[in-house]
Amino acid sequence: MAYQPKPPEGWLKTNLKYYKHSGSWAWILHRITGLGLTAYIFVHIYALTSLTQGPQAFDNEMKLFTTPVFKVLEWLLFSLVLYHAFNGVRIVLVDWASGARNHKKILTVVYGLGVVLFIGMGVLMFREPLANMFASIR
Amino acid sequence: MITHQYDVLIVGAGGAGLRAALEIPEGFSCAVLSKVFPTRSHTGAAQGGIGAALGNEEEDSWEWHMFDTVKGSDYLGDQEAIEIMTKDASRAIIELEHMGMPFSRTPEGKIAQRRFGGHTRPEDPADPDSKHIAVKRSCYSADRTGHVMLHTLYENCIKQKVHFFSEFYVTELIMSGNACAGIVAMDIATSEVHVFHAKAVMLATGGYGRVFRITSNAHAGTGDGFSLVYNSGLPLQDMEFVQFHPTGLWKLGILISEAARGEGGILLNNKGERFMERYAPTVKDLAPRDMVSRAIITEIREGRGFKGSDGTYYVHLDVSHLSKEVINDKLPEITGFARTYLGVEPTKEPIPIQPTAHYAMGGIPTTPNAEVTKDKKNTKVPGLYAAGEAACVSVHGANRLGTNSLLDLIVFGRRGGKAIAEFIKEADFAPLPADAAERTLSRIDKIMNSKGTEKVGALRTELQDKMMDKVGVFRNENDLKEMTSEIKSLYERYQNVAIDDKGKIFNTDLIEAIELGSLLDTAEPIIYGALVRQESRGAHSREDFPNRDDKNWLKHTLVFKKDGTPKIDYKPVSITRFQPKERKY
Amino acid sequence: MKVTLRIQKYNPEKDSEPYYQEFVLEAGDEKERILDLLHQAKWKHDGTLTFRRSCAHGVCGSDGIRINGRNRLACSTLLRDVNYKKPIVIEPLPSLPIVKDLIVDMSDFYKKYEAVKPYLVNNSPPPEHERLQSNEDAEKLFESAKCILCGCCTTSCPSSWSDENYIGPAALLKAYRFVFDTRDDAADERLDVIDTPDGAWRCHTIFNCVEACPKEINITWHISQLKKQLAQREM
Amino acid sequence: MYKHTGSRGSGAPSWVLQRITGLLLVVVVIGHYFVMHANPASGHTYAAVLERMHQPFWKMFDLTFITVGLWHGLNGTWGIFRDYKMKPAVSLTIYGIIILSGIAFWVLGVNTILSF
Repeated sequence: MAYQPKPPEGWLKTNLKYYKHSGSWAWILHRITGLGLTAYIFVHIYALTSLTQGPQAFDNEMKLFTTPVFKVLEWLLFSLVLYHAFNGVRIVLVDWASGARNHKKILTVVYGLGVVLFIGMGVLMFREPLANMFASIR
Repeated sequence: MITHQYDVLIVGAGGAGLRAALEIPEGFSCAVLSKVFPTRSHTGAAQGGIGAALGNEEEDSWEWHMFDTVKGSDYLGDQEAIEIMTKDASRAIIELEHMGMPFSRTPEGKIAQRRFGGHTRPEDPADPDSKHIAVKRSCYSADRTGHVMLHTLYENCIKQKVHFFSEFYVTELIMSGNACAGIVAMDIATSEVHVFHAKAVMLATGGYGRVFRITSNAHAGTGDGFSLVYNSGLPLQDMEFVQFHPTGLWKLGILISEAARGEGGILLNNKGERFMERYAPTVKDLAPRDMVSRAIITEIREGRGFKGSDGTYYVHLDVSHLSKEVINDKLPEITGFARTYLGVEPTKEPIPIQPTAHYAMGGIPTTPNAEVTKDKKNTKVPGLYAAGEAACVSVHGANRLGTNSLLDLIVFGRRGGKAIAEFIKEADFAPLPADAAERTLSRIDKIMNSKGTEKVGALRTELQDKMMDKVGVFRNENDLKEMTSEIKSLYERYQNVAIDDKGKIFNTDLIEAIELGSLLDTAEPIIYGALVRQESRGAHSREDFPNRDDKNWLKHTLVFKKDGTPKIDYKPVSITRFQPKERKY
Repeated sequence: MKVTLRIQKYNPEKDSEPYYQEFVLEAGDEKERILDLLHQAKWKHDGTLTFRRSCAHGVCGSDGIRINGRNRLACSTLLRDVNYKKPIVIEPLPSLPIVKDLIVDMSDFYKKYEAVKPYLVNNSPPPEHERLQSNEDAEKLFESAKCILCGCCTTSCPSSWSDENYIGPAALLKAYRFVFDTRDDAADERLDVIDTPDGAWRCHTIFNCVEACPKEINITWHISQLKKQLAQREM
Repeated sequence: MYKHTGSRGSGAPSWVLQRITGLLLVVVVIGHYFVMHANPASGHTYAAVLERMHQPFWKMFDLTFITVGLWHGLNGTWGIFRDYKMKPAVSLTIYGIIILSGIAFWVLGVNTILSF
């Protein structure tokens, strides 16, 4: 050819520039949460190897993990779990149950259910400090 | 400049061109040129269906189909050709189905058919004078029949490994003595000029709707094929017959199929009157296309139209009284257009519509084997073929029936392909003139280097406006005479056209400038044909000659260009089975 | 009413990089098509502005472009579909080489379409009449047969952006059109073509194609049917 | 330029497994979270963990979790990497890292569980 067409922009730039609807966000979040959770499994498995080193080692470690900061982090981690799990169910519905016809509605359920369970888990995890807080208000 | 040699060259990749390409046998080289990618061709815009007396839904016969077509043509159609087409219709449809076209089906799994304007059967077949009632003859695929047909044909071309030159724009026919020796074309992507030397050339270049301001046709419908032939000194036939579809979306011309009226939609003027009651008391809004178009223009002229934001006028097509199910299930595409383009909600408000230039009944005269002829005695031009809307066989005469256009494409596209296949077995390449590309090169050069003052867009708009106003639904001698001098002056001004884009890569500015030449070359024979034909027949309506005149005008017009000026000749109509009668519905 | 189009331009004969040019145009009302505005820019301001178009009502599929970062047809997008109070950004379809201005080289797109054998294959001799097919079976094909090959879907897909070999939603949709045609005998060959990492499995149900499709085809649904078919064949 | 590569059957099994393991994990992970937090001690004291680890059900539960979780996570990760064009050497390296780390951490985890 007598001329050179301009090669397209790279994938990252295109991703950043292109219009995003709820489905594109769902995909982006699914990837990020998936990578995050995979990384966490590694950490989790490694951390629990202290079990083999006897009660002392494990309980010492747990002191760190039961500090308020870590508890909050663990709670936030649950939001990744919930999102990835329910959006995963959405993907299965899309792939296997014609969910493609109303994937946006399913996505609303994903977020709704996620928020409810996230709050539920918060109450479960922080029931003692919450109870104390309410008691002090009274 | 690049020279190619092919046994067969097909110009245009719509229904007719693709169907013809499928007939070229293995062992012969064949190339299809198109100025757009094949599936962008305008065949894809057809909605309603293809007519064939399959009899899948109720009793039907090709003879009834033939009668309807002859009558619809206002007896100007050649009956020999119409017989061939209607007889071959069923086979052609079955063949499309075998090629994979996805048709809608009957409960038994056969191709489904529905009613369409002008297609009838005798209520009592035993009685020769029986009343004719509507028949289900249109084979369809939802409301996208043309689209799936075009795609099916293209798919089969891929299967047969047909060679395509996409986005190549044909600028000239190469004539060698009496015969056609090939074509000159420009590769739009690079502006390179290519010479294609061929034994046989088929022109399947489609229509010319863009000669008019309001048209249902694509921007690509610039009448390039007519221009090629006209500039080679060959005649164009019956060019005065331009079908105006009554219901185009206001301003845009996008087609609202007559199915909208078939389902019960009505036309209203600015007084809220159902004005068709006055023009066609019995069939009212379902009168033939030409009649309804005339009625709408009359209403507007007499001050009963609506004035739009841009100063142009329209009337209303109202379907809001129909049930939501009818609108959404039976008219989805159409109502979708109204919603998308005019922001009108057809379930609640009327749709602004106006007549829109829709179809060219006339064109390049051919035999029923798609061989181009050059005079009243039907002398053939060796090596030159034409099919589809570009050609005038003539099966549509003065007015085309709905569903017959797609049928025309596949029947005569195939016959042309078969004729070419026979021809190339015997024929040799006609010698290629040494200066074959000269005219094209100098023409491109002239436009590219012009320092003129005329702009393509402005000149084209002027042509389209004038054609719409003076050579539109109604014509009269004064307007047409005025137009003959107008077109002369437009030609002169065209010589002074200059473009902004001086580059070689994808120069659409240059293409549009050449296309404007095609539009002028098409407008001229339309004007001259309309001027000489002193009668009203089918789509050609002369205010000064309101009646059909079989004594003087039951004949085809031929317009030639000789020494730069149009010359007229006439050709007899083939009448085999049905004698002309008054056309009443 | 004045509107501004901010159009990406690129002339390979002159420019090393694409750039943006603003056109201030006169629009009648908010029902004006973007295509009409492009025409106005070309015919009244800058004849070098280059784009494809033909039918101008969403049937031929020529004028797929990116409007405000989103793939659409210029002829089916009206001013009121976008925010016209701000400059409207017009760019060529992403992830295909730019030939000039808004025109992209679609040859790769067509090659992918051809790769799925987009034609009916039936090895038994044709009967005298049509091959019978129930209306339900026929209608299963209609949505996929609506495709106009505009390229909006394939070039909107993030999987296409990162993998030029991904066959893409348009070709997969075409594969569906024939794999699920009861008259077709070559489903297996087509499934072979798409049963690869660059085939159907590259679809991650992002739904960008469905958002982009001007004919409102749910392409992802069609791909999901193909994936199920592939999985069943494998098991 | 588009080139057809790959061979038949290069995706279905992992696609189906990814979904089945995913559905399993929805139950397992969320269940795990609730079990761990319903009683604050259960996950965070050696004694509680020890008691649970002696029950075959929970042993199996944890073994399943580790196996399925690692496979699902790493198969997904590989799926993401595979979307982007890489030189064959890079792609092979990443694949190797994913497989080896997967095996290593599975052994580590299984070792922890089975040491009770």
